[in-house]
Amino acid sequence: MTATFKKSVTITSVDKLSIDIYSMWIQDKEIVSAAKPGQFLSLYCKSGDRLLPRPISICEIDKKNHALRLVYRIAGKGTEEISHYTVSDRIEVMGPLGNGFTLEGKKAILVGGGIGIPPMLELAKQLSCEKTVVLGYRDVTFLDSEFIPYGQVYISTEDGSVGTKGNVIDAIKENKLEADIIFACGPTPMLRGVKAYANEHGIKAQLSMEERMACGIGACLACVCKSKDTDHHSNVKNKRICKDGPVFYADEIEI
Amino acid sequence: MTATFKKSVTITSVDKLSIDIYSMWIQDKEIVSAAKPGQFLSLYCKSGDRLLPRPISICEIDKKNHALRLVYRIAGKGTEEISHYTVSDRIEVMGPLGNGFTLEGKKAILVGGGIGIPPMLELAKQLSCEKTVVLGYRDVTFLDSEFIPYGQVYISTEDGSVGTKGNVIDAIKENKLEADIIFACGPTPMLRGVKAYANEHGIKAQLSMEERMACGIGACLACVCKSKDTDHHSNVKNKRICKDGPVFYADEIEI
Amino acid sequence: MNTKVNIAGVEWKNPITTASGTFGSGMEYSEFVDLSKLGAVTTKGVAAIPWAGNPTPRIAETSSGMLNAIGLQNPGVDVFLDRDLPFLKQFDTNIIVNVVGKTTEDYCKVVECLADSDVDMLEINISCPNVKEGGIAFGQSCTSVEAITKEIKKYAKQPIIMKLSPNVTDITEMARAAEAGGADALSLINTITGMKIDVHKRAFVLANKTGGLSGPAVKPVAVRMVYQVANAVNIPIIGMGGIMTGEDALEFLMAGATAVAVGTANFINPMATMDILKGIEDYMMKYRMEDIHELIGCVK
Amino acid sequence: MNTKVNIAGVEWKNPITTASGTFGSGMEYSEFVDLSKLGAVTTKGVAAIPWAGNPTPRIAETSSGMLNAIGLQNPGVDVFLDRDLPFLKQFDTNIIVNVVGKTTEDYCKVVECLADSDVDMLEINISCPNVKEGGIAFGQSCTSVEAITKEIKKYAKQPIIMKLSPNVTDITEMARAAEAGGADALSLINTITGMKIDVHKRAFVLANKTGGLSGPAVKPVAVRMVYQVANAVNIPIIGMGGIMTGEDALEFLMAGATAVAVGTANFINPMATMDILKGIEDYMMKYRMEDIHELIGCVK
Ligand SMILES: Cc1cc2nc3c(=O)[nH]c(=O)nc-3n(C[C@H](O)[C@H](O)[C@H](O)COP(=O)(O)OP(=O)(O)OC[C@H]3O[C@@H](n4cnc5c(N)ncnc54)[C@H](O)[C@@H]3O)c2cc1C
Ligand SMILES: Cc1cc2nc3c(=O)[nH]c(=O)nc-3n(C[C@H](O)[C@H](O)[C@H](O)COP(=O)(O)OP(=O)(O)OC[C@H]3O[C@@H](n4cnc5c(N)ncnc54)[C@H](O)[C@@H]3O)c2cc1C
Ligand SMILES: Cc1cc2nc3c(=O)[nH]c(=O)nc-3n(C[C@H](O)[C@H](O)[C@H](O)COP(=O)(O)O)c2cc1C
Ligand SMILES: Cc1cc2nc3c(=O)[nH]c(=O)nc-3n(C[C@H](O)[C@H](O)[C@H](O)COP(=O)(O)O)c2cc1C
Ligand code: FES
Ligand code: FES
Repeated sequence: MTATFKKSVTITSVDKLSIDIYSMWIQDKEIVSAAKPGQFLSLYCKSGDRLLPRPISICEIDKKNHALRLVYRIAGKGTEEISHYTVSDRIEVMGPLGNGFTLEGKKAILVGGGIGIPPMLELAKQLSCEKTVVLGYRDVTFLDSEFIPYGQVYISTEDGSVGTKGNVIDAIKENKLEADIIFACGPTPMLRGVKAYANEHGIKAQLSMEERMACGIGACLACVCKSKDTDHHSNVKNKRICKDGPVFYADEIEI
Repeated sequence: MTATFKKSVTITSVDKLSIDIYSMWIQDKEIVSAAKPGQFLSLYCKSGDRLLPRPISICEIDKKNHALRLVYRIAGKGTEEISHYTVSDRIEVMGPLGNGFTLEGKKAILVGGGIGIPPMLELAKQLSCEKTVVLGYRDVTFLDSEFIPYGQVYISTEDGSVGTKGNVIDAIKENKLEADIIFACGPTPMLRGVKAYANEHGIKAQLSMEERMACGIGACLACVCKSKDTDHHSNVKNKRICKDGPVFYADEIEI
Repeated sequence: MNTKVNIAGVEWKNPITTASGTFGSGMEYSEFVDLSKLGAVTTKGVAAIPWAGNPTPRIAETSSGMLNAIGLQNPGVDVFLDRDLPFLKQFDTNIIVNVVGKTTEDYCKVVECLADSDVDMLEINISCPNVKEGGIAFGQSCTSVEAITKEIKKYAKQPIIMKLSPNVTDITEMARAAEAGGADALSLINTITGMKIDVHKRAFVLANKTGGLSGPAVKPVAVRMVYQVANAVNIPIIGMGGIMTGEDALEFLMAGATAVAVGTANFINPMATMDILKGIEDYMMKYRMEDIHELIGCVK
Repeated sequence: MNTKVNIAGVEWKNPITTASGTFGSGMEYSEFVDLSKLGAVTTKGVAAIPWAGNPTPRIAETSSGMLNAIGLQNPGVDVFLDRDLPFLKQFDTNIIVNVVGKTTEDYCKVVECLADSDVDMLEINISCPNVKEGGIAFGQSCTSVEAITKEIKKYAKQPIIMKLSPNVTDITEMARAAEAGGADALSLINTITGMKIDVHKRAFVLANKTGGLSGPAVKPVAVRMVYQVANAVNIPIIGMGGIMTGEDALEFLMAGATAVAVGTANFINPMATMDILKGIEDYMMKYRMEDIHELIGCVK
């Protein structure tokens, strides 16, 4: 069992990456020592009327400086609140949570869609095999240049303003990318597309899933997804995204 | 009708006066122009679970700098939150509220008890007649030295550590203070004592009252006190502290 | 863009009114809000004779809510007619009087006194949890809801809005009973009975022990009840309970309310009614909606 | 300082348990809390067979509260006995199993299966608002509360705690019915039915449309109901609903609860149970109280 911590940590840097996308580094020795790509943190708001945690993926891990990067989009009141925090402010977090990606494969495609892109960055850094990166956006890109050191980066945009016009699968096809494994995080329709693509090509896929969470540690059963087989823990065809995921093999789950 | 404003204002100075007593200056042209001694402001918390205003008396008015001073005690979660605000933070306020003291009399005693002391300071500054000041504390004093420019200051403490041992009435009696009017703000037992004393001596008294408030402007009827006669507005023997007060003549109300 | 709604034959220029008891008779808030911009002003409860209300403390703060036990203090219907109604008539808005009583006769007396006045609608408060007699007692059984509605309808010349209590097992039964009794519209929710204890004083915070919970804390319960009632009756609903923003109001409209009332929010922001109206208008603009009726009951 | 309480013959080392459904079977939280320091652990609802629960989204945030419509997903009583019970037995605490069913027979089957196990108490959930059959339906009429309590008592070897629903007109009637049926203790409140609408998607946030409201938002309602019930029955009460701090727990004890359960707070602070216990102990220290019984029901 990996260690999980609930504590107040210090924000050491804040950047606005795009119109509603923010990047933030936090510092904490314990959490950072335990953190792996694909895991996430639960962030807690200060406003007393917002009780539930905001799950945010780990975007980068800097073990040397005990620092960890989170990149998030303002999606509602909680992330809006967090976007006002500044350097040296403290924030209550729990983590690292979930299982993270399993580092495997010889030739990988890392697929990130929209706000599912951040967790792919630390994965790109840690995954030592041959790899290409495919990033899907609606229009404005972010974080894409930071992937360049780790592999060839392909981009798709819905409006075609950058890269392939269409979605990430269109980009994979257009660029005839090959792999024995796909790692993906993004909106459900994208994950569904990746699963189908992997299936078709007989390759493995690890998908990072999303659902509304309360406990973040597997106790409340809020965040389940449908599993193909009866799950060992639940004894029904449900898996807990926070605890058994967020990363699942595509063939374990129904999406 | 005096103007009332609801707005966000800037905090221009913050001081800790005592273990749990804070002083804060805020700046706003409109509110300060309208403010009178004995009136109060409603302060609103930032934490979204705390809805109701915290009524705080005006302690000093600096018309030249459009500034206004509030002195408050940490009494619960709201004042605790406000005590963390720092210079240049903004705070949502409504005011000035209530009627304030009527400046009158030839020889006045200004009586403040505990956290009822702050509003007496601006009154002391504006009241031009002959006056003495009587301040009652449990033990540790605060704000007392600031009254010195405006009149002789007498102190009572419950434990006798400073001035008269006992309450403000004990101090008035011990020092044989005379007056044709008493202005008072403090806990209800003190106001009751002042009313009785004024009655005995056949002099007027203006008392500043306290009650839990919601609207702060006379609409919700949360903050009433009992009046001697049927009140013009309520058509029953109730007066609204926020709107018809907080200052009442002692003989208007039952306490 | 049309924001007009029609409640029981009365046209409102927009779906916003004030929740009874949170807006006095409009006077105090008129310093902050142009009352002519409201669909309607709903007054504090008015009784046949002046009521002194409960002892203080009458309110307490709770997480995202507040408890009140005002106890329906009011100057009585005569003062209302002589002073408050002429004041309200200066504005181009509908006037809804919230009616309270201790007995059915009390209610009917107020309704009669107002029958020939310039009041546009009557809201019958059979759901106040803070008075010993009357109030909520009338609102917690189907038979009494139907009976009092029927009786009041005999005296009323204006459309009757029955204000329902959330302190019931099945709100749809009460709604149907009111409809069966002849109610022209319904309003809900009144407050939920609650209590707060001061653990340091080891005493109730409210002099009345219990009070009515309002504010954002109750919104999910209110939206649920409005949805259930909208699917149970054929008369229009005025929804309320914790509306602080335009989006909150939209939840009630989408759940099936034809109009909404703003209560506790006035205490936090005296311009709340106007901000909420603007929020609705901005939403309609953003999603290019021509008519507010496209929103009413659109979530099934 | 004595913090021991006795609920229906079972001694708890302190008055703190976990609210069913918020603490799994203790496993996940045991990383944060030494379960031996709890008066009791109350498990997620356990049914006769595995239940898959509702579709997602199953939760939504509301002001100072949350809605859940988990739908009682659980692995069934067999897995509970084989896996979860042995885990819990490692700790020096009482084990309370929350029992759910769709029919009276279902409930009785679970109770029978647990009769000879090492479970200390059974909490019968007749108040879940999130399942189509059973659940709350049993908890909203006096006759059915009394009937199911009686029936379950026939099979139970452990003390029975009937868990009451707040979604009723008069909670004291339900409490008296449970007492008449032979309940050994009561727990309240379960969640209040609520709804949230996503105005941008124009859809319910929860797949189940409605969910149960919990958290600080409901605390005033919960304290009120505990107070009412404590004054209506002679069996002990486990109070819950929005307890986040020691002071919150004290409100329930002072209102008449003999013990308290911590639910939603666990999600915000996994150490909540321990912090709350410490809050109570600090309070007793501050006011020089020797025995927690000085607090129970001290506000009248
Ligand atoms: C495992 C995981 C990893 C994530 N990683 C990231 C990331 O790296 N960057 C990023 O920007 N976003 C990420 N998200 C989505 C992020 O959690 C939501 O955008 C965020 O919680 C919205 O909060 P809010 O207060 O702004 O919105 P509100 O709508 O005000 O939130 C209300 C409630 O709904 C929940 N909620 C709303 N949207 C989502 C959502 N999409 N997923 C889960 N809960 C939601 C909130 O947590 C909160 O409890 C992740 C989600 C999960 C489950
Ligand atoms: C007209 C008036 C003038 C005041 N002037 C001052 C002042 O200058 N300095 C000062 O320190 N205090 C003053 N008070 C008291 C001050 O309002 C309370 O101490 C403060 O509201 C407590 O808030 P809290 O959040 O810390 O306490 P909490 O207990 O958390 O507050 C909960 C709720 O109760 C209300 N409340 C609690 N105590 C009081 C109280 N004594 N009076 C009114 N409402 C209360 C709060 O406003 C809030 O709505 C004044 C009160 C009134 C009515
Ligand atoms: C201080 C206060 C006084 C109230 N007085 C009345 C009243 O006189 N008559 C009535 O029908 N409802 C009364 N209510 C209930 C409100 O009209 C409304 O139903 C309830 O507060 C829910 O709306 P809100 O959450 O927006 O406040 C009162 C509520 C408050 C907070
Ligand atoms: C996610 C969640 C799941 C719940 N599951 C159950 C359950 O299985 N059985 C039950 O009796 N109550 C269940 N409840 C209700 C709680 O036990 C408790 O009665 C309620 O949440 C009020 O307490 P709180 O405000 O402290 O959470 C659940 C509550 C939540 C939030
Ligand atoms: S959030 Fe509680 S089980 Fe996943
Ligand atoms: S606070 Fe509303 S009338 Fe005084």
